[in-house]
Amino acid sequence: GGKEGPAAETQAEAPKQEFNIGWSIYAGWMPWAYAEKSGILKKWADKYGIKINLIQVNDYVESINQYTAGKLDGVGSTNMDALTIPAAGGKDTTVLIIGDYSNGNDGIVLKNGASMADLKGRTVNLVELSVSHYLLARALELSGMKLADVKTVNTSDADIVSAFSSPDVTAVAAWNPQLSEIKAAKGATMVFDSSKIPNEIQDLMTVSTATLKANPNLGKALVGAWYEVMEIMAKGDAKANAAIDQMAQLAGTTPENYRAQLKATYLYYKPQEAVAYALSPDIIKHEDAVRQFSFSKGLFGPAATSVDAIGIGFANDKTLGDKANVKLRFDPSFMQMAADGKL
Amino acid sequence: MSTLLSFRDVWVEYGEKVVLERVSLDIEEGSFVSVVGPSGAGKSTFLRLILGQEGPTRGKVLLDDVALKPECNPDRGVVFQRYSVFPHLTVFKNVLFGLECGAAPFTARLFGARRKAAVEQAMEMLDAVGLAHSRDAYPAQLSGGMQQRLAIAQALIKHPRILLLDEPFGALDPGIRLDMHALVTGLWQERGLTIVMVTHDIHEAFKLSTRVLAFDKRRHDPHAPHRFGATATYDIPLERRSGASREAAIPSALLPRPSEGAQPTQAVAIPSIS
Amino acid sequence: MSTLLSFRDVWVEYGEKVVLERVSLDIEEGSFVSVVGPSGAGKSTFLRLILGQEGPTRGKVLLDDVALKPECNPDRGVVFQRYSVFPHLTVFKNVLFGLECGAAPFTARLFGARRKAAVEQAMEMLDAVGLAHSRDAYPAQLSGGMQQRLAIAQALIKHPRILLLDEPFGALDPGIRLDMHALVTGLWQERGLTIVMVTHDIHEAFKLSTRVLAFDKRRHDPHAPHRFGATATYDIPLERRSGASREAAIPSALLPRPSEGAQPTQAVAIPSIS
Amino acid sequence: MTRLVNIRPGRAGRIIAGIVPIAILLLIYIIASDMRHTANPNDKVLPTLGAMADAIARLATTPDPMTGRITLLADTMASLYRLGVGVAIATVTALVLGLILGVVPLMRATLGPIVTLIAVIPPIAVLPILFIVLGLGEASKIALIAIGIAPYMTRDLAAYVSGLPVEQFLKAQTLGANSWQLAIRVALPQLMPKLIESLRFSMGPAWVFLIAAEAVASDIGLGYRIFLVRRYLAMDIILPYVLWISLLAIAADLILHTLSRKAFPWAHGDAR
Amino acid sequence: MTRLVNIRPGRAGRIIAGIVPIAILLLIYIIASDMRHTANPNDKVLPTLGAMADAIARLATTPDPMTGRITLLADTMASLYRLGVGVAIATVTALVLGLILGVVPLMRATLGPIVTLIAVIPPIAVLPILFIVLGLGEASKIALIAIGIAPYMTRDLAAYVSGLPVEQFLKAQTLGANSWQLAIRVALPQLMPKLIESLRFSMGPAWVFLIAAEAVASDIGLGYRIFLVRRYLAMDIILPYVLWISLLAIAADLILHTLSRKAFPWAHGDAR
Ligand SMILES: Nc1ncnc2c1ncn2[C@@H]1O[C@H](COP(=O)(O)OP(=O)(O)OP(=O)(O)O)[C@@H](O)[C@H]1O
Ligand SMILES: Nc1ncnc2c1ncn2[C@@H]1O[C@H](COP(=O)(O)OP(=O)(O)OP(=O)(O)O)[C@@H](O)[C@H]1O
Ligand SMILES: [Mg+2]
Ligand SMILES: [Mg+2]
Repeated sequence: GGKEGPAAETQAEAPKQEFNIGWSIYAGWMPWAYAEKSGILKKWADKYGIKINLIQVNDYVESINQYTAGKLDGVGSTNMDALTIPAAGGKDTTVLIIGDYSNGNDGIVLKNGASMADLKGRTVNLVELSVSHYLLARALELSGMKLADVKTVNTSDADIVSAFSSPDVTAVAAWNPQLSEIKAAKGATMVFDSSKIPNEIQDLMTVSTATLKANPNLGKALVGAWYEVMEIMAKGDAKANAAIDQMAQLAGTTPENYRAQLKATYLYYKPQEAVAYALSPDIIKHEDAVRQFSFSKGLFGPAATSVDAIGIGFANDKTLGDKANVKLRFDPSFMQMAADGKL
Repeated sequence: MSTLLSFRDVWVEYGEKVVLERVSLDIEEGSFVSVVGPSGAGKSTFLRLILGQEGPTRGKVLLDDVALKPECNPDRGVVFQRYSVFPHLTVFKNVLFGLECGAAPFTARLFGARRKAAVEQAMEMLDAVGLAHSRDAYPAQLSGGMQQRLAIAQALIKHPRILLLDEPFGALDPGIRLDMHALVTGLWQERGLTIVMVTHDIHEAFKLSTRVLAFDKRRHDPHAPHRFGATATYDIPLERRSGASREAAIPSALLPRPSEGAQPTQAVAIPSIS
Repeated sequence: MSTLLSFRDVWVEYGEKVVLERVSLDIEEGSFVSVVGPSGAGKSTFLRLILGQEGPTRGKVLLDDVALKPECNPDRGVVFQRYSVFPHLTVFKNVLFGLECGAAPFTARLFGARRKAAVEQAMEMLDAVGLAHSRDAYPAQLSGGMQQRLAIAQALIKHPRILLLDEPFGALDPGIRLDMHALVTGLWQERGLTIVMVTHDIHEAFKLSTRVLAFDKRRHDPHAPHRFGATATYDIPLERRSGASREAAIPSALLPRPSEGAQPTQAVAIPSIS
Repeated sequence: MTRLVNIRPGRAGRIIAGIVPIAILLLIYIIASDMRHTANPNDKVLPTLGAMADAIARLATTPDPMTGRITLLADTMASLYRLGVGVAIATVTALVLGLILGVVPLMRATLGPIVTLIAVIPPIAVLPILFIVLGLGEASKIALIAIGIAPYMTRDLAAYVSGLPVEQFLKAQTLGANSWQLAIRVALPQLMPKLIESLRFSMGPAWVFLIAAEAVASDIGLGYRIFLVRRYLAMDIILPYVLWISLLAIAADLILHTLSRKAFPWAHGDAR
Repeated sequence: MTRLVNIRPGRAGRIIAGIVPIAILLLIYIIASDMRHTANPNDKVLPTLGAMADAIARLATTPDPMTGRITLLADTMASLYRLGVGVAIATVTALVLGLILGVVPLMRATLGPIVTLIAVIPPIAVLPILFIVLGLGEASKIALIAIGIAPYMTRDLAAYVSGLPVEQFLKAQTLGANSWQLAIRVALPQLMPKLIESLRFSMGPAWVFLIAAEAVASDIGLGYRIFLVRRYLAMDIILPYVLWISLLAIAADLILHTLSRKAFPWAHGDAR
């Protein structure tokens, strides 16, 4: 049960050889697709004597749900969804890699409007209860408004571009690649983007804590593969360009479009940077903002009576919320190994 | 009596297949013509020509010396073996239907005094066929005989000059058939109708009508049975006969089994093939 | 001849409605029993009891002095007015069906020598009913009369002791009806069958059978017509009669119209109501 | 021994026999849910019956603090409205088109092929076009339902009308009926029970399209709620909602069936 | 003047009449697309025919540099495989269940209610559950198609079998048939043409479910591609894909229709 914490689950899980890792198409997760296609992932898996199946899921939420239901051992997730879906569902989850934060990849776009002030009273189309919703809440907060000042309409991410083409839609909050299409439309103005709230929307690789405890090799292989791709991308040479072109192709878009998305993504190319952030007090501040929003929208479920109901663990035993019910753990130790070259 | 309908060298072909060939005959006003013949001989096709459901491939069908338009019209009423009444209307409304259609082109409904007059007319008609007591039943609740009575009432309310019957009693039990014979004969006499009836039952044909047409192929190509069509091979006038003498007029070739019925004692009229 | 079937104070009720009441009678082996009566009198219900399609509400139906199980079995063959043959099988396969079912419980198909024997038997049967030339046609391609011949062939191939016919010729043309009469009479005599036939046609009943049962209600409550059931109100033996004498035995009450046919000149047998 | 095909359970027997498999399914669920909750008390995938009851009681009785409306009720009303309007439009369209296509050979030749083409286009594949043309409001949701089911219904009804015995049309013409009267007095009334039957078959797809439309862009509705709470895997809400939709669908089917029996007795009597 | 209902265009007339509305629709599209491109040369909503032809030529001829496969071909194969397997499973299930439910009254009483319950659950609403139970592989996509159409087909077939004239079952029993023989020799062969008809009606929903499943979890397939490029509003790919799906659907329908006519001539002859 919950009071015994992860220890009980750890005992339940036996070491295994094969792992399923889910991901969905998004600028910050395309390196995983490249890692697989280029054989880098297999190389690292072989090195640790395991097999890793990378499974593409078209619908992002479905990938998180699958992970929560236990069908996947790990999944590419944002910090907010990792908290509100698996962690809130009692699935003890470890953040293995802090890949990037959205640095403009999420934004709010208006028709016939130039600033956040013009948003007041409008109807905003967005994926409700997603990072877009969070972005909107933060944007309103920073502009001295509240969520109650706008009306929201839940709109599927696949259809948000065509939604914006419709005359009766005048405000949307979206992420890339949809955001870049929306921005490009005639008469569209982006009035807020995630670069104004750095590090609050993070793209992570999360894995089941129990699985990771029983199979530390999974963590090592994933982190090793990830930072090898990061190294290739960071070089900026022909190989990096080829890799990025391939990622664009895998994302179903043009290299130019994908590069534009990457620009709005602050990738922690070097493990040291990510570790430094994970150890800093900022991370606690950022996660606190996310959990406050999530709780206020009821995303912790009907049983949660306070924002502290679900604990979030950080390096050096720091926590937010219920220490006895820590379900989301930022664990920089594997990234540290990469930084130390010990993989 | 005067000639009402004339067939002038009429051919009906469906693609390669010749169904009727060289049919030339006149039908007089007030006559009761029965059409007999083997299955596939084109009896229904002949009726369809008069009805206007289709036109001849060659030749002409004249009504009052005017070429018939290939379209059904209220001057020719029809009763089929099945599907002759509307299953969604009660007995009474089935009869009223014809009056409503004629009088109200757009709504096909009558109101007020006109409706009252129509209702009376319809009730009289139902009385005439003995269905007044079933006025609110749906056809599915009627027996086969009652359905055919209804179909006749429905057709007669438009006062057609010609009533076409395509095996109207084929699906009825013998007892009920007798009733229907009496009914049709009575109506025919009262109303001065011209009736053309297709039947499989040779005795029925000879019992009821003033003239019997037998359709059959005159020529036969065993290798291509569709090459030749049928025509009226016998044309037997019966006006002045009655009772047993009628039965006696049946040519043996028309009887279903030679073991039964009378021998051909009379020379039959030569079919009027031009 | 010995008693084959016995009805002992049989009642059939559907909920409130009494269809048959106090039916008690014996049917002898080798007899040809016709059942007549108005619509709804329970003629088909009577047949269903013998068939085993349903059981009596009260009383007993005995076959060879053993109570009948309410289930159809090959010792009783049946021909209905419609739906008696399988539309998806050719003529030949319709007849073969019974042989296959009996011989191969699981596959319901025969192979090799057994199939050859069955095929021969089936062809003989088709010959007997005059359908050998149509062996590969589907039922929809046959005329109504041919379909009923097929149904009879199909039933007889199992050598049933009793053949049940529910208005088998009701949908046929008179000419074809005569053929069928000859066929059934022939088969009945050749094969020593016991036949129970329901018909609407009183003349047919008196022409073909050795005994005519007329079903009707004996009591009538005009306010609750369903309260009383029908039973055999006339039970007329005809074994030793023939031809015109048969027709003469028809009680006038059974004739469809009093204006037609013979007068009741003979005292009729008293129905055997216990 | 009685043959298997001849064993006919009575009324009580049928009810018990029908309940058994459903009860077994329920039992399997309870056991599976219990197992998952033993392993993880916060499990979201298979909520306990109690949790579902709580969730649904909350949604069905407590007004939403933001809107002041009772969520389940508001969702149901919104969805039923869309479904009702969409189905009504489809029904009227199909009736009119089916009648025209069935009665007038010339129109059948003209419009038949394009109706077939539209019928085979999977509507969810063209959703973007629908949004662009009709906007994101109620119109596009209603249109998806209508476009989703109308072509099928139209073809079904047209086939039915052209399958009516030709004798009826001939007879009506000998009774003086013109083309219009043939349509409204011969074909239309006979089409009505078939329309209801076609509608009953189309209700399943109609619900699917409603949910699909609400999943795409909405702020209220049964499908909206299911796809919204899917974001945090609130199966304790999803499952009762699915059950509720099923009950609504069964109720709609019963209503249509009863309506047809009451309104068109001639179509349900024993055919001769 | 000939009544409207009596005008019957000939063969050539029918073809021309059928093409006209489709041509008009195409023309309207071309004009609308042209107008939008005049206003905004980069318009994505209504791509020109040329742009669509380019896009589809690229997808249909150039192998994907990464996988070495031709995208359109690979998508089509993947989708047809899923559709084929899903429909096959549904067909077999519906045939077996429909036969059992139709022939054996006891089984109808037992399984009828649960089949009805499953039939009314909108499959899209339970997609999350399906993926959780069956994972993200081919199984769940195939299952959505099968679950989406099998209950309807089952009910349709069961109703057909229990509607067969009781005389046939009685007759067969008097010919010595046992329950099993009734099922396989009387009911089954007569069910086959109805099965194909039911299948033809179910192909539309089957495509919808295929696309819905591929939209959620997939990395190849026609539905996947449509939803992938939907994010960029790449109508130049979406529209040809939709047209392609429609053509596949029409082809499938024609094949099934022909199959039925060839295999079961007795079911298509004139009924007496
Ligand atoms: N529309 C048509 N196209 C092709 N052939 C047709 C058509 N209508 C009738 N026939 C053929 O024409 C022939 C005559 O048909 P018709 O119905 O007139 O015969 P009938 O004498 O009425 O036969 P029955 O006694 O069986 O009713 C038949 O061989 C039939 O198949
Ligand atoms: N399963 C049933 N449930 C209720 N009533 C029934 C049932 N079967 C028959 N009946 C009724 O029993 C009565 C007798 O029916 P039956 O079919 O035996 O009459 P019949 O003499 O064969 O009539 P017909 O000459 O019309 O065939 C009818 O009133 C009929 O409605
Ligand atoms: Mg004919
Ligand atoms: Mg009967």
